[in-house]
Amino acid sequence: MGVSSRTETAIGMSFATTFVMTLASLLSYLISNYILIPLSLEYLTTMTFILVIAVVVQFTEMVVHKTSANLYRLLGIFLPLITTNCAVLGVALLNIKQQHNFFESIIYGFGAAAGFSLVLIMFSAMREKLANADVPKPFQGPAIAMITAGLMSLAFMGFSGLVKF
Amino acid sequence: MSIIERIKKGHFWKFHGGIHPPEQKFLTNDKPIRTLDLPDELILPLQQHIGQRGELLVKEGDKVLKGQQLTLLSSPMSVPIHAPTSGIIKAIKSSTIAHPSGLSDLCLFITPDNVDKWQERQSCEDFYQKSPQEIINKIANAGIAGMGGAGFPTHIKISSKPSINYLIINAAECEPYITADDLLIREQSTTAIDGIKILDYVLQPEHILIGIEDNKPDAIKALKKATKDIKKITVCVLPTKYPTGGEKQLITALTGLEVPSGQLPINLGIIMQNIATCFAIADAVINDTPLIRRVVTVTGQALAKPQNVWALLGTPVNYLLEQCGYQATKDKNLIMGGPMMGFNLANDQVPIIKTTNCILAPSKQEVSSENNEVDCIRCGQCADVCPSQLLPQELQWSAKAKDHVQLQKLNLFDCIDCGACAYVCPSQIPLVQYYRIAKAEIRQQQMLDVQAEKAKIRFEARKKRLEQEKIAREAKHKKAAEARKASMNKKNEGGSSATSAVAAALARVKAKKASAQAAKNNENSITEQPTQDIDTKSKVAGAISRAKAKKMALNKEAKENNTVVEAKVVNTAKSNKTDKDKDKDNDNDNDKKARIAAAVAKAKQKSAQRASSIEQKPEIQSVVEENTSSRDENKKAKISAAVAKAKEKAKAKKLATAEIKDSQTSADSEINRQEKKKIAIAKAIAKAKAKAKKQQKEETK
Amino acid sequence: MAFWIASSPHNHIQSETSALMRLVIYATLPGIFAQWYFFGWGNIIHIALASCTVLFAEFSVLSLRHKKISSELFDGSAILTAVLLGISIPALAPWWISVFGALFAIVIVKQLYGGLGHNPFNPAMAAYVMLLISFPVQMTLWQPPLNLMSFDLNFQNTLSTIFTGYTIDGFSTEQLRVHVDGFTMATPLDTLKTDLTLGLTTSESFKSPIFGQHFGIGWEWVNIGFLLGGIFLIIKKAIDWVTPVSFLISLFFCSLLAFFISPDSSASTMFHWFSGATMLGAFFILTDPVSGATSTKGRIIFAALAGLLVYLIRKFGGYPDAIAFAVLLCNMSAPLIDQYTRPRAYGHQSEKK
Amino acid sequence: MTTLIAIVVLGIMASLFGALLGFASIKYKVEGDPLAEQIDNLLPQTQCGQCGYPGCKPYANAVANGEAINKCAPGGDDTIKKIADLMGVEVQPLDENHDQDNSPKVAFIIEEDCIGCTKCIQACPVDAILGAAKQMHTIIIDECTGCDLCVAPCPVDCIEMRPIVQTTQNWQWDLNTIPVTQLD
Repeated sequence: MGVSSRTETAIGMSFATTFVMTLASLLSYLISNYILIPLSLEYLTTMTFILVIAVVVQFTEMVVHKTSANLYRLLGIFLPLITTNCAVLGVALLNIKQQHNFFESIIYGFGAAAGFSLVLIMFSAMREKLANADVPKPFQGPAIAMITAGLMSLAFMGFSGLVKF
Repeated sequence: MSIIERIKKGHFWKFHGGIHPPEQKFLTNDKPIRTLDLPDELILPLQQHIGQRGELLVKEGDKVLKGQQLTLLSSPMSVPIHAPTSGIIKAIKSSTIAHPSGLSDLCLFITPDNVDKWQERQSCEDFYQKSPQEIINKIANAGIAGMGGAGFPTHIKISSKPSINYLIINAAECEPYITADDLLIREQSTTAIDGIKILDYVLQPEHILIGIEDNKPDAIKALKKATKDIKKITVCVLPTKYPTGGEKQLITALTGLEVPSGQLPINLGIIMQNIATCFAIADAVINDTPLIRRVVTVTGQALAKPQNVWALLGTPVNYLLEQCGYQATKDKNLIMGGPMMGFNLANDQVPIIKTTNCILAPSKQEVSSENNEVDCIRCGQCADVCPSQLLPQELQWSAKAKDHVQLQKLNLFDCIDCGACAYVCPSQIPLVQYYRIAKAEIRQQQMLDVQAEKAKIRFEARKKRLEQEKIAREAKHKKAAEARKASMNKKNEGGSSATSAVAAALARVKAKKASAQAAKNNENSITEQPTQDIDTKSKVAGAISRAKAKKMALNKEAKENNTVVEAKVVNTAKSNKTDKDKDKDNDNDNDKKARIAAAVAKAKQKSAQRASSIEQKPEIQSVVEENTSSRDENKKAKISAAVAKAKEKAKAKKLATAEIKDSQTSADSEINRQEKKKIAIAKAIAKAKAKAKKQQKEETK
Repeated sequence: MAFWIASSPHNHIQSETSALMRLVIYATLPGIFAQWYFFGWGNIIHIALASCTVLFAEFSVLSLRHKKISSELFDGSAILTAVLLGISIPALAPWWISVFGALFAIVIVKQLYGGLGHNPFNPAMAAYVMLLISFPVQMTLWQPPLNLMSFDLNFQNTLSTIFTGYTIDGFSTEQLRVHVDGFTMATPLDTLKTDLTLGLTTSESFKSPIFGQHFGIGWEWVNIGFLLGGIFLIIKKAIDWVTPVSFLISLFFCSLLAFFISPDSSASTMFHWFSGATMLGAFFILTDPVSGATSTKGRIIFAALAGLLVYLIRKFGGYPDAIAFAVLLCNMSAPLIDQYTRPRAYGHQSEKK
Repeated sequence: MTTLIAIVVLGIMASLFGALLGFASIKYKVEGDPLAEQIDNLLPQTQCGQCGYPGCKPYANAVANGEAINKCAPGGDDTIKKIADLMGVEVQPLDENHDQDNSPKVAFIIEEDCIGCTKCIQACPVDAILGAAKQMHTIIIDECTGCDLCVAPCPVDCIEMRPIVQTTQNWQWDLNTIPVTQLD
């Protein structure tokens, strides 16, 4: 919602998220396979992953701040909030659950992030268009954006059953 | 060269988009150009073109001859105007001008004496005798500005001179209804071609292309006949499509080149002139006839006799309509220019100006006045017809949302206002209107940004200056305090009285003012730091006079007549000053001060003059005296002299008030130092205040 | 005496949006006729139902929003939505399907976004997708073509079925769908898909009576009807030829490619062209300018993407026909496509060349 | 035992990550705050001081440090909106204390009444008033920002703010004067 009102920020956010997700799935894979499992500390998985994700996000934030102050400002509070994006943790956990190997994990993380990015960017482009639309007063802003998101998910239902395995 | 080969073969390029509105040229293109009788009154707006208006040379009641120059070519971007006939200048006042806004501007009203007496003319049969510069000057003085629509001063266009590849003569006349150029070519092709020859001589282009649409067969024939002996000139017959006559579109159609955004055709080595302008050039150079008349298509189905006419500049539109048999309807719909890009007139007293090529009086059926705008359905037809390949509908969305950043990203400023998009729009959205508003808004925003930037710089310069001043002042204060202490001690011995204290305070104030003035000089030198030569000085002077002029403009409505006289005064004053400029280069500080004094005095004299113009002369003298006397003396002396002089003047009382007030401020700062003085000064202040109040009251009375 | 002041240009081509919309509606007639001929009255009843609903919905919303009711209500766009929806709904679907769909299309997909010109999604297709997902049973109540039916389905029977679920004689919708041979009917695409999952090859599947001599009895004629209407629109310059052509070519290549790779499990290209709602989508839905891409280049990409998606979903997806989904997905990407396909404006050097 | 291992492992990991972040924070340190500069660019630069700060730059600095964004009267709602966009905060209406019309104006000295006190010159933040002591002053219209700071100090009330006159040069196409139905 916050970053998807403009394509520019959405693209920035997408890159940040992709970076975080890929890196997080990589790290979590390593940690889980080389630290937790040997030490039979699987029950700590979720906790460790949260730690990993938080670190990666912080790191990303610093990098973004350094490399593109403008983007940093535009993303604002939403950059650290990637931490709470369930997709990130979900991907990391799913990686473990589905017993992906190292490369599968990375690709899985990257793929999920790419999908997220695509939707985010599309959504932002739509919202830019909507900004000029003559939306009734009570539905302006987030309301119509939510409706749009709903319609988008309708459309994505078309892909159901697409993956056979 | 492939381009020219291609042109010779008659293959041209296509520009994107374009439309084919009903031409309606048959209304007027079968009748010869009619010469009209003199109207009862001619209204000449001082500004008829892009740029600045010239300075007025005549005043009310003057008798002028036909062709007499009325305004001065004062700045490069100005174009003089000339009397279209002999007669008397009845009035100089503001009146509605030919501008889409329907606003008023300063106009000359000439009552013709029906003698139509020419001023002396020197016709020049062989212009090759003259130097190109002479010809350019001639064109400039003949008041020729582009006659196609925009009215860009011609002499500027042709005096920029890198190597010119193409001189393009625009005879496309793509707007519906208009046949003025068509008829002009048919009837005056020789003169028009002479004009092209003159341009050829001045510009030395490699090729000359005449772009004309194929819906004017007679004109094409005439042009071909007239140019068949001239190898350089190619008559290029283009398919009819609106807006072929647009500058950029014609260039693309003829040469395949595109004018880069934000640049002028000259950057591609191309110069374009309208065919009517060529005719005017020839008339000016060969016959010494300034631009005082033009062909105007008076057309539309609300007219009984639509026809092309030779209209003197300044002819009111209603006279033209009358002559062409206008049947007025209840809602008058008059369009100056063509139906695509012309604008509605707010009243029919508007005069014909240099850029007016058509007066359209359509019937209700021809031009629908209804507006059935509905929402855009993004059908994209506008994008298909846009000659600039923009996305009109996206522009429209952004314009409605006032998203200026996005508008600029979508290249709003490459829009040429041609109206093709609005023409085809099935939702009947007045797209051009939205763009115009958006453009104006963006332009204003940019102006404000520039202003803000300027203000910022000035503010920062001032801050810096104030800081420096403060340091200087502190130093001075220290010194003064010490001196005072010494003197105070003496006085204390003798026993102090209130009056002497005030006197001392006054003296101090004077000293302080002197230092302040000195600081002011410094400040001037700070603000205009590096080069303290005449240039900067004259800039200051220029700024003052500019400010004056602006202010006068503010006052204008009320005091139209005064303005002219005042302008003259400014001129004389200015010339005084320039004389002075010559003999003083050395003493910068003094010089500057003298100048400021002069400027201020000038202003004062003006205000005085407004009250009564009798005192004018002695005042000027006094100013001159003041300047000359002050020049050689040192600062302090000068100020005291000035003060003295000021005291002599009628406003002495007022000034005294101010002085006491000043003393009050300065005294304030010293209160805590001298306990004893305090009471006395406070008393003085109270007194002064009371006095000041009283005087103010009197003044307001 | 008043002086009329208006902004230039003062001339106008005098075309109107409503005329354009009317033209499009006329162009659907051949297809509707074919539908009527082969499948009976069902779709026409649905179109009528949907039209009434949209007019009512449009009227309510417009009056709520204090807009110009007369001009916007009859600009034809709402009716067009109703027609498109009515065409796509299975003929024997219950009445509330089309009513509900039409309400959804107008109120949520169109008017909530501000009405004509502002909706990012095609209302008819969004409504269709919504119906398909929410009421999969009712939305797959496809009947066999009339000549394959074991019952005589006249106007009254259809009407009764739509409103009550039973014919006048008391047969249920399920019974109606039963084929002469006793099979339950589905669309050709459905049949093919089911057969393929059952392990049959394409040629084996084509033996099923629904395919008739060519690709499916009735369906090919319906498609041809819409094709004719579409060509009429292109000739009238009401729609841009780029979109349908690009879409059909894209679909053609996708299916051709698949056909070459495995002819056994892929339908022929012509089958894809003339079955389902291909032609309707190509000429009437994708060309909807409001929810489509703007520039020519954008339209090519837009339609080609639609073609690809249609094929993917038809071939691999869980839904037999994919036009609606593909259209929505493309609608979604249209703004993005637009942003990256802006034509080079005059006097701006293209950066890529 | 396992608990101990868990604590140790987590501790090691945490310290490792901590070290990484610390390293990153040094390596990717960002100097300066460009925000104030950007805000300053959005302000109208009238230097009017109506916000309670001596000029636009100080206000920009203050906004960057958390001052309310709705104190710039000359900029009006447009400026507030821009700053809000920049800062990523909600748009607020103009501070009530400053509610006034912000149509463009310039100061104008009524020359008959001017006594040449130079008080306005001292007040002008952009040096747009020209004149010397006991000489009549005048405004350089091009430089005047319309801040009206010179009005108050004038002892004889000879300065007034006048709206900028509309001429063909600064005229804008206006939807209101031309009957164009606007749809929203």
